[in-house]
Amino acid sequence: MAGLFDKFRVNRPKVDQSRSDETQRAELPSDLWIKCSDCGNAMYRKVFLDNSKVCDKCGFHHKLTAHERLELLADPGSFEEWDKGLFSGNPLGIEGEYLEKLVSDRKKTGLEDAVLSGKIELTGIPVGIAIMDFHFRGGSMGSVVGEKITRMLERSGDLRFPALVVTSSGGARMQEGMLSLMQMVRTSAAVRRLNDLSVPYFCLLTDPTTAGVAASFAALGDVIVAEPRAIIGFSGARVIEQTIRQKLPPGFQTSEFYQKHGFIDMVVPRSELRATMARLIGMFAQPVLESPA
Amino acid sequence: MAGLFDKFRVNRPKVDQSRSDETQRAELPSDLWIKCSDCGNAMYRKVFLDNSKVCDKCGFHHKLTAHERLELLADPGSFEEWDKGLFSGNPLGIEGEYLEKLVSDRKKTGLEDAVLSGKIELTGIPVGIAIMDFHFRGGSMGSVVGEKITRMLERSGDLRFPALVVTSSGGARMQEGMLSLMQMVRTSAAVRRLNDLSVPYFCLLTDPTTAGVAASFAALGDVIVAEPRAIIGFSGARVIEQTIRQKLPPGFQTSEFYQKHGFIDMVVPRSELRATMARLIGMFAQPVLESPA
Amino acid sequence: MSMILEVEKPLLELENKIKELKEVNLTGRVDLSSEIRLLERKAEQLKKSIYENLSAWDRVLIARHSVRPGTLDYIQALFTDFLELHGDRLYADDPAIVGGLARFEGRSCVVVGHQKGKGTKDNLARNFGMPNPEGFRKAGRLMSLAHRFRLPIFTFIDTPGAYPGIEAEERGQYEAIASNIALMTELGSPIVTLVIGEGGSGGALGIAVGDRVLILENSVYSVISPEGCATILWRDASKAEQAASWLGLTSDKLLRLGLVDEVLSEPLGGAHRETENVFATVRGALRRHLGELLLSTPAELVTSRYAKYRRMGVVLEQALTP
Amino acid sequence: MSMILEVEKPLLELENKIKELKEVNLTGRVDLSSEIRLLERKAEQLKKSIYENLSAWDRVLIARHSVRPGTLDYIQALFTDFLELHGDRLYADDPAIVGGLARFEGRSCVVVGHQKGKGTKDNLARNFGMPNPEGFRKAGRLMSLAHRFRLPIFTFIDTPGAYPGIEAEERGQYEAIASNIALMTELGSPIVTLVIGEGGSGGALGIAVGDRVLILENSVYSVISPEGCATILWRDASKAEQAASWLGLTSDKLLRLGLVDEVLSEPLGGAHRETENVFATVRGALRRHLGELLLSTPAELVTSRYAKYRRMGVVLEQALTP
Ligand SMILES: [Zn+2]
Ligand SMILES: [Zn+2]
Repeated sequence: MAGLFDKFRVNRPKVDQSRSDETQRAELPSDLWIKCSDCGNAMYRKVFLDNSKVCDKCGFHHKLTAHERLELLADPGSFEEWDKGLFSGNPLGIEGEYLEKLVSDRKKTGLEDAVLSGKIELTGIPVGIAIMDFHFRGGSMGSVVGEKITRMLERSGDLRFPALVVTSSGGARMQEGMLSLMQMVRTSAAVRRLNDLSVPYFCLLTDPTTAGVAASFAALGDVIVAEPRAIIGFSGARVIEQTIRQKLPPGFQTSEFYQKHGFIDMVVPRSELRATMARLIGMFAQPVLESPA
Repeated sequence: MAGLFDKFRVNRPKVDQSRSDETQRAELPSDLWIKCSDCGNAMYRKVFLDNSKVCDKCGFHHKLTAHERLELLADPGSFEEWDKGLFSGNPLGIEGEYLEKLVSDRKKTGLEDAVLSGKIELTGIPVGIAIMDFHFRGGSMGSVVGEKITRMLERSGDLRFPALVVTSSGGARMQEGMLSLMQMVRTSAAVRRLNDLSVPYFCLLTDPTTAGVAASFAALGDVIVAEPRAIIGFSGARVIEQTIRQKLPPGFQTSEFYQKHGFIDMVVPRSELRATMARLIGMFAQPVLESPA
Repeated sequence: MSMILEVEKPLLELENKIKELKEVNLTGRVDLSSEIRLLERKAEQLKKSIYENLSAWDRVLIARHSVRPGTLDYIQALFTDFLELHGDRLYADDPAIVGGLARFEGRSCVVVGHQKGKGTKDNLARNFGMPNPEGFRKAGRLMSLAHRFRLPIFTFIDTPGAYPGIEAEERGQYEAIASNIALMTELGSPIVTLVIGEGGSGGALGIAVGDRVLILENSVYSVISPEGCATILWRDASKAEQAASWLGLTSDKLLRLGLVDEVLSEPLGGAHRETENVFATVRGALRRHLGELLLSTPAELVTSRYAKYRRMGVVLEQALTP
Repeated sequence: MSMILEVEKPLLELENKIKELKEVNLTGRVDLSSEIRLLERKAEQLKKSIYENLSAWDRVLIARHSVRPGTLDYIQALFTDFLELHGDRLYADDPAIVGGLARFEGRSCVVVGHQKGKGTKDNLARNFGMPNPEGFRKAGRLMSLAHRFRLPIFTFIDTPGAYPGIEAEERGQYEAIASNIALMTELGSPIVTLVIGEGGSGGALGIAVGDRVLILENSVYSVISPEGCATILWRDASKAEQAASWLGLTSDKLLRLGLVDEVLSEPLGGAHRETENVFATVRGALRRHLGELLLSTPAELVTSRYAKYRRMGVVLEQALTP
């Protein structure tokens, strides 16, 4: 759920729970230095960025912005944005900070809402893509996120492009109430429509992917890839701990945990991600394009 | 596997493991008295038979012959036998007692092999049925059993009759080697063909249903019913005990165990079996007959 | 949970007083008939004013009321020949979701619903109506069965949510919910869903993707529990009452946003007060909606279900200004 | 298991003697060249006579040989771009069955096979190649993926059997095998199966329902392990050797009964002796069979697969007399 930025961090002992934003957590006052939120390692900012925000000590994969992710994955210059100009409403008439936070997150991220969608090419293969950005309201899924992901999946089906969603989200956007929950249905229905068209659908799960996003399109990929040590799951660690009144085991709800438990096909470090995704998607490109169902 | 009549009894403490035939086990020298193989309770034969071979003390459901099962389930006089006159060969050229045992089991059971198949009516609804008989070579599945079950399923599909298999078997008939294993494929393929025709397929699992029979058509019913305390499973209790070198928990591999573990829809006592099966199959009769796929 | 809600207390006190007066009256020593009539009229007014002005939080409490009819009550009242089917054919049978074959007005169908327990022991057995992954997978299996044999599906929603436990997470709670939601968008069977009590987030939605989604007047359906919401927003679970009004979880608000298709009225005091009335209302509604859905082919149902959910979203072409 | 089979011992002794003589010869003090030539000829004959007259039990031992190439060896040798995919999306990832996407001669496909361990630690991790239910369910998931995208499927068989454990039974070992067998009869993908080592009963068959089932000369495929058969028939596991000949588990017998489509010859001494030769043979066979299957539509494949297995049975119209 939105606002819960630290909810999925409970079983990472070294995280400072009082701070609620990854980017803030990863920054020291100095512009030159970055501190790893997972192990506390201090790195030169340049080294950190050159390393695609992977800690050079503990290997923790820090959150990327949607544009950084795009740069990491797409053939240079291949991105065409789809469905610009869609904005969240306030269907419950919520008072308070919500609308201001939308404005400030827009400014902070350069995004209109928590997802960026469009077409990329991956070693020349056209791919429909939606990238969630945790820096915008914790990647929470309201109507706009649902709409843009659904449209991307629909358009990929029409164009016979393989589709890829890169997830990073705490779940539903509470401020849209039940409308937000219903985005799980729309997006899942759109995945099934892609399946019916025999157009391949891939998920790349990054930290965190939980609650309503995990429990809809993020779980439905033909192949599901995750970044190392991403937190994945339905219920938040804190809620589980309160329910069962005991500490969670180390490594609970990580990518590696879910690979062992059968839900993740591959855990791929960021350094190999582009090559692996290209190889994976390429595996489906040929037969699908030659013989659509 | 054939010959293993006592293999599935290991976790029933009171069974005399040295005797290998249920009917023998349930009989005392006197024609008047029957001793329950499970609890040792002695009953008048007449009471036992009137009670459909259910122990009036512990409720254990003793094995029925195929003809007794028919009488229990079918509308009187409604049975028409299918595919008579099919006999087991000796494809591996086995020497020894096997062929003699086939002859004596034929005499003992009045069956040609370990399954009886045909059409019955169940409160007027025509149903394709195959009933396995454990008294014939432990209900083991050789080519004839596979052939008759496959033909029954195929014919039920052609006639749009709901199909029911009543299982009782230790698994494959070892004496037919790999031919025997392949019966798992034929029968399973025939079930899937029924599924494709939207003709409902039901399993009634009785004691025991294990190994290759459990792991093929017995597991594939649209609805799966079991008699109480029937032994069900893939590996025999003795093999498991030898592998893990510990005793099995009580109730392991029973109908109730598998209902709890999600594999059995209903555990139905013999006294309610006919009414329940009629109600169940009736549930599918109408829409299927009105609107075949 | 107590069977008397806070909001009902003045009414119950008044009703007790009337009862006392009537007993005194019976002794014949004084004639209190007119006083009694007055108080009875007052009680009637109080009842109306209480139940017609329920807050969102009152509704949450009514929706969770321990004697509010549950799935098995509706099955028993409205269906015949119920055959409960068990298990997901993968790991376990989950008692927090019940399901099976039954007949509705003579027609075979599949019924699935969350089931809370009656009493402590049953509640433990049924995990307070909170499904594990097996519950969703069982529901999915039964609904697939319905699809293959073109049986209508009824689902009844009444859960605090999917169970937040270690093992539930290990066995893929999120995957089980996702797969079931996706499955329901594909089924060729008509699906009528009724929220009978508490519709708790993904755990509810996992079996609630209906062609028609109905809700009882005092039921609630929410993206997150009011307690959970209050914890997140204000770090204070005791502000659940405030969160309840914030979340838009009542039947009227859901109807206004187009998230449910019809609100079924309840007797004053809630569905547990006059259950026969409630059953009659529900029967009529199920009959009417099913009758309409049966006019469509399976392919038409899938198409119009897609369109129904496709519309659910509020998207603007300009950013709101705070 | 020792890497030297009983049957090989005389040959190895002879080979050692030749080696000794050669060393003596190198000293130059006596000329043993003609003796060495003679012995070498004798060794060649012995090798032939040993490996051309292997008993069923010898073949069981060769099939189980610890350095015999396993599934991952074939994947590495014959496929490119292998991407191992994990998990059944239900409960776990089973390392006793490996699978994933790969390219065979440039064409995308799905590969699935049993994998025994190399060495004790790996063998424990891979449970000696004995799958739990999750292994079959993972295989089923990957094969369904192949079906949906019309990718060919290759399966490699090498298992003592499905794991006989308490938890495997609890999680429905029998159901997992049954569902996978049934699934494989429905797939629109061409399926080529190769028995590379030990084909142990239902645990093998669970991923072995191919359009073409090939077997390496010294592989075995059996309804029950020889040890298990001996225990049942004679209550004596040590009579496994006798049971092996009784069960008809060798490649020649399977071919004669029409249960496999082709026997691929191995170098003298078994597949582990000259692996490059074996890989070349297998590559050629896979290419040939896949090429033929690619001429059929998915519907034709399903129909002819049904017909193929439909024929597997020996049924008489008269009872045999003992
Ligand atoms: Zn670090
Ligand atoms: Zn008894």
